[in-house]
Amino acid sequence: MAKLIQTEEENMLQDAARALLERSAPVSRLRELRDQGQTRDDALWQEMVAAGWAGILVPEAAGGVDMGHAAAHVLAREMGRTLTVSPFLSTAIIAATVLRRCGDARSQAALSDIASGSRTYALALDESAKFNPEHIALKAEKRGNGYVLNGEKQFVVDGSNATHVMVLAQGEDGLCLFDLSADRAGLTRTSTEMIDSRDAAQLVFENVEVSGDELLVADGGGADLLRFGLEAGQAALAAETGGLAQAAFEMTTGYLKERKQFGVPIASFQALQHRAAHLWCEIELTTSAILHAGRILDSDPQNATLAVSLAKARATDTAQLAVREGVQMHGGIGMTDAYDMGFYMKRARVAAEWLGDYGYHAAQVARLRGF
Amino acid sequence: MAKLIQTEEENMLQDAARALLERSAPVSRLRELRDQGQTRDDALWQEMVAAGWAGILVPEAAGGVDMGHAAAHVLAREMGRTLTVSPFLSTAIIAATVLRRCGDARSQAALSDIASGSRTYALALDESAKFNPEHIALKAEKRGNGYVLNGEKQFVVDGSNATHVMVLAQGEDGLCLFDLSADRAGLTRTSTEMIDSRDAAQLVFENVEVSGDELLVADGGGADLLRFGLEAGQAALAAETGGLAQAAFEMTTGYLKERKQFGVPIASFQALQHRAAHLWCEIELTTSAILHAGRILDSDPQNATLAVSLAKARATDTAQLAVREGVQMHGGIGMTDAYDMGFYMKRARVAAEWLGDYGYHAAQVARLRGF
Amino acid sequence: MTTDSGTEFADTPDFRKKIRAWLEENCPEDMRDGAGGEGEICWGGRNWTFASEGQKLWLERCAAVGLTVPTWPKAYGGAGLSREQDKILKEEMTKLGARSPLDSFGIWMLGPALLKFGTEEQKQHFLPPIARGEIRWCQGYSEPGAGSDLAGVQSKADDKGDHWLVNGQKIWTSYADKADWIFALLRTDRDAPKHKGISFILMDMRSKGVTTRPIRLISGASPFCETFFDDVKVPKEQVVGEVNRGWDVAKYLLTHEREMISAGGQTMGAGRPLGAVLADSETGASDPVLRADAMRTEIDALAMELTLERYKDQAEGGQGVGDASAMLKYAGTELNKRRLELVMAAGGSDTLAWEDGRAPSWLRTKANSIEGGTSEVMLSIISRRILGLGA
Amino acid sequence: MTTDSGTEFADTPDFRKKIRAWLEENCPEDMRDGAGGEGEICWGGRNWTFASEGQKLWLERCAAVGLTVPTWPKAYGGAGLSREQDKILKEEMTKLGARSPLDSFGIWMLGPALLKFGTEEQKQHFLPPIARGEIRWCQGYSEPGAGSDLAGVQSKADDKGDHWLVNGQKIWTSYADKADWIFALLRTDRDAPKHKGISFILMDMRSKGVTTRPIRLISGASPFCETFFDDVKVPKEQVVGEVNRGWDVAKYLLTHEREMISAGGQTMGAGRPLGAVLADSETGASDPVLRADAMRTEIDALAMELTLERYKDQAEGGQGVGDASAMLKYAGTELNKRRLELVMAAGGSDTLAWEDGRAPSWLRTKANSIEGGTSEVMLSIISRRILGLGA
Repeated sequence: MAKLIQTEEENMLQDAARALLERSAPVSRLRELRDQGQTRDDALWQEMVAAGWAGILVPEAAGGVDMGHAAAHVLAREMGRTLTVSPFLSTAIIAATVLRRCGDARSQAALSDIASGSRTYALALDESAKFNPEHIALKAEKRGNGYVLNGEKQFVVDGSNATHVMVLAQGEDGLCLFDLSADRAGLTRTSTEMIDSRDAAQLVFENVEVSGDELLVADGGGADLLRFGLEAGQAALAAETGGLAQAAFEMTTGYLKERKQFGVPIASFQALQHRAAHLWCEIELTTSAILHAGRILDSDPQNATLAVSLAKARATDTAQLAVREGVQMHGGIGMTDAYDMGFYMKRARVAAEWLGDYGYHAAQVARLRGF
Repeated sequence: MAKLIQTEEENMLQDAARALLERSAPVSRLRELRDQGQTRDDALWQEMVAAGWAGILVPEAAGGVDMGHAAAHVLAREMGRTLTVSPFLSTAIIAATVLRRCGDARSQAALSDIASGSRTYALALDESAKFNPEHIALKAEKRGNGYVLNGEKQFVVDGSNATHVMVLAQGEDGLCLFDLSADRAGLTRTSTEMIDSRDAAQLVFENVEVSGDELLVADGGGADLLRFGLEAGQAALAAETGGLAQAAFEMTTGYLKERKQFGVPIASFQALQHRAAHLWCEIELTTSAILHAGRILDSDPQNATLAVSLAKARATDTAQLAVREGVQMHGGIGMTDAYDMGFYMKRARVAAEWLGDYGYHAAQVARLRGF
Repeated sequence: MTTDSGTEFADTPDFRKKIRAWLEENCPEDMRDGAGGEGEICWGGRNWTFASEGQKLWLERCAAVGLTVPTWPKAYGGAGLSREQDKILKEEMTKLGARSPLDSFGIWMLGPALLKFGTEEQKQHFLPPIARGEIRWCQGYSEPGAGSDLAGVQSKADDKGDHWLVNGQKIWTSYADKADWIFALLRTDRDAPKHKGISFILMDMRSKGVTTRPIRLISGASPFCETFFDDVKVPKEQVVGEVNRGWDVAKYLLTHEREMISAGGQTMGAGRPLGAVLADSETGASDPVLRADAMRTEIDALAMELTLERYKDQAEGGQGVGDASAMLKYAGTELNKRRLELVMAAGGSDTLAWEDGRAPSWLRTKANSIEGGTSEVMLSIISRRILGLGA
Repeated sequence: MTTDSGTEFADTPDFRKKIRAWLEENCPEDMRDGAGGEGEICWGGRNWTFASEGQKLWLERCAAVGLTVPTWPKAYGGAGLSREQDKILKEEMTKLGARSPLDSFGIWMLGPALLKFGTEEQKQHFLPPIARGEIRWCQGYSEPGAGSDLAGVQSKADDKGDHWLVNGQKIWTSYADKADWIFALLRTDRDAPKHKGISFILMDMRSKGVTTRPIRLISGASPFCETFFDDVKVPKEQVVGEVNRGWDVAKYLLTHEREMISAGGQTMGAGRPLGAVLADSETGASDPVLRADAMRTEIDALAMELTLERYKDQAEGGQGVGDASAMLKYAGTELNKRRLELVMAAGGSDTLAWEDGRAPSWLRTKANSIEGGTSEVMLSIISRRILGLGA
């Protein structure tokens, strides 16, 4: 397997990504969007599209740059650092991974649309407050050559802004996955005001008619297909969350060096030093898990579950520690809305729940390690 | 309910106990016993008997001082401070509580023997590596007016030294509890070399014949009777463990003040200060739980389970933290056998397992708090 | 003094019976709902608008017999109750579901300070209006540059002969935008060592040169403000205690505040039992991570409750709690943070919408271990003053 | 130089094939059991008694071709392998289950120090006997009064013109009672700042005035000793590096040691998978506390393994690890402690008998975060040198 250090190519990608995001999507941009009641930044997305990010997992034949998951994680991490608002994860990672696996002409076209920026996706999966892909009630009934969908989805990240929705449903032969445009009769999308100021929606399907070729796999392979998409998403989300943790940590150590109390910089207090050092160790450990998940997804995606759950669990935990310590070590100013740390704390909480929380992924790890 | 502060009487008892134990049972005495391969200290026990400790829960009519559980906890805590080796918990707490509940003439006589020091007990309960009073396989079969016992017990604390054994068995109508002298035909006791240098044994019962009046309750009330004994024992063990934690903590802060590194006392390092302060807070919280358990056992023993499990869980956890921090903050010297901290660490581990570990008692608390 | 109120509690032998009867007779029906949320509090003050006729009546009736400040001396508007009687009063009010007639920083903070450090004149002048809910106070301690270093106060009061001239800025002044008066720590001697040049000064918020600006928190709108003083003239007699000895007053109140915050934190935390929180959660029963966290938190919360009880018993027994209040503050607030983390995790994505209401509570707890002395300051107090560790 | 060994690995292009063949041919059957316990180690030295003919043969055969110290230059008894080749060698040995032919502080610690700081003469003189397993070394750093303050060395070497006169006491000298020589930090200038007056000195343990006493640990007998120097005469040329610059050598070795200990801690920890530990436990499946702890520990252990791999990759890629080795030491040893706590809890009362064997391992891990630099020292190194925090 490839080494657990970034390649030269990945380093260059990182530099380019950081430059673009610091210019076009700093945390102040998130604040601006929030204050305007916006949850989308179309100009930014088009800039990402132009930089090839939308097509990071799209084959060159479909207009993508096809750089693989580890490279995508480099981007995700940088986005986590600045709390970037974009449909990158839902669209360029999850939807692209699923569509690529399908491999048919319709999916090829969808991939082209992703790479060109004319199509964005949301994954409609959760039906209750906790991630649980094995209990899906939304019903897909066969009618003629097509299907009729009935049911509800919640916590659909990017759900009110996306042009397309990938919907997990219970068919007669098990789980199936549909790919449909969001402007469908019978589909109501209600956006949720989320604490991290991003887009999420509740979706209600009332006799939504879909055609047969909007079903992504025909013969009960929905669960398998979903797994690839989910694991790609979970790993990228881990990378994003890792970037978030790193940035919150840097903001905190920066503050420790600058802030004075009792006549000295608070960085000189050993109790804070040791806590910061411990947090840094946690971040190092998590970084390894994230790098590893990227390598495995690129080299052996059939067996990536352990690596992915490990990365997601570690990233979730580390980020929560980073933002908790971040607020506490900043003291009062960290609690003010005028300071950015709160945005990190809120995003970390949302990231913790999305696509499975610590407990979910810990259980996956335990199962795969024989207990 | 009585207040959560020690009464004047309890304070006096504490002073007397500390004086006796510092004189006759300091940690150096445990070391001496260990080096001599001894697990009993008969002279010390007779001194305790003379001080009325063996009869702390025995009615005055049977020669006891009948001071109640909270007072017994004062003694137990002091014993924990010096890691005293004695059959106090098994005999004066668990057996005495059970016998007192029975209330018949035979039990009265047994209580007299306890108070006078002519009888000591061990509780034979565990049959596997984890405390589980609800899964008892040792069989009690009726034969004539008596019973025949067959089965094995392990981790019987004080099991090879006690003159008597209280045995939990599975009878035809459920759990039953026997009280028999240990020199019984068919009963083999094999002592275990325990890490904390105290007495524990494996007991094998092979067609052990017991008479009908050695059964403590006749009609399936064994579980109830046992519960009283166990809860009394668990609470006293919590008190002992709390004393252990306190002593380990004091030893550690003493060392922090005395030991110099880099030219200053290590007590001046803020990271250690904060960890010590945190540990002190944990000890304070645990102290409250222990005091409370004593008060409840004296005032409302029918409803003591929550209070007792709370105390045992907290004491277990706090003591483990205290000895871990104790060894670490002492550095190398804490790891040497020549220093006492290791004895505290070992006793804390044994106390953690005996009569139910943290997980067991945490589950009890959760159950009683509705989850 | 008390005969004119028509009732006499403090010296009554059969106190519980009397107080119960009085409450039954006087507490308006709509003040018996047991509510104690931020929105139901009666803060009083010049600009106070009563939420209902009942709220107004309840305040007036209580004030008339000294029950807005039950333990204060009758001479200053209290009922002169003993601790024991006060406890009984609280118990009976809880039984009836009676709301607190009046809450204020004047009652919690300034009152105790004046009772201990004030002149007889100050007590006569300032305490009764607090007891009657006529004047609402706020607290001006923290400054942007100071943080945990409370004694690092830079806002100054210069002695101009017949008045103080006050300039500077305070932060985290709760309800400064709604208060009538402020009690503040101000530097009155810039050459003295930092603890020795501070005075505890009272100011009318209507004074020329006082402005306030609310602070938005990560959890949303908050009662906190920034408060600015720009050449504010303050009469010389409005100093509590000696000039340049304001730190003594502040220290006394800090200990007092810690005990209150920790008790408050506990009440906040109490909210719904964790069992119910978990039972509602889809994974609460099956996820060992969540379940183990909940068990630990529940155990620690119970131990915390018992410790509050024990410390109260100690205080009543005449053994003061003193610096150990730092423990209540530290353990109570850290526990409360864990509790709300658990509420969020158990509630899953439902909690991520603002309108759900759990997220603001969760975010707000993060300030618990900062305000009123950070957890780090508490640990330092414990290690130095209780454990004797230090350089 | 190498033709006389009859084999030539270092320059061989098809290295894996050749090394596999050599191992197949030369490794005695009883050295192929994959064992690596403390009891199976071949330490070598003057008084070494081989456990079997196989052990003796295996050492001799490896030494003959430089494979006891594969990466050392051929000139000093090594095989001159590259890191990459060494990795392949280790992989092939693991495949075959081949034991390490020789382990020693000479190989791990002194060798690297001499290779970097030694004179040509010292290298020629000291390295080959280490490679051949003829001389066993021990390390004399710690002192009773010094602890984490390694540079606070008090044991002294006084310059007596033609020799050093050494007096003082070392502690935690592993296997000092079995070693032939010791490398020690000794104070050679008492007036210089404490880091500037220390020298790295080599001594024959047979010298007059050297005595040792084993230390019993809380976990039982241990390889650690106290070592006393009482007017020991040491030849002047037995200093490594410059006089009074011994701290440079020590620092170099400390980083080196940390990486090894953390890697070792990991291996120790690896033992039985936690899954198996839990599966054996009666309550492992049902107790959420135990289960959640095990999950966390397993997750952290996997992340630790990957981090070791990542750091190795970094080192090979030419990016050094440097101070980050403090992280490996800290995280690795703390993890190992948690792991063994879990083994004890899962095993219940069975683990409480000495003869069970789990308790000594558990107790022994408590030293992991003390020896080779405490966790506190590691955290300080990280915060100062990596994070740039500090006064």
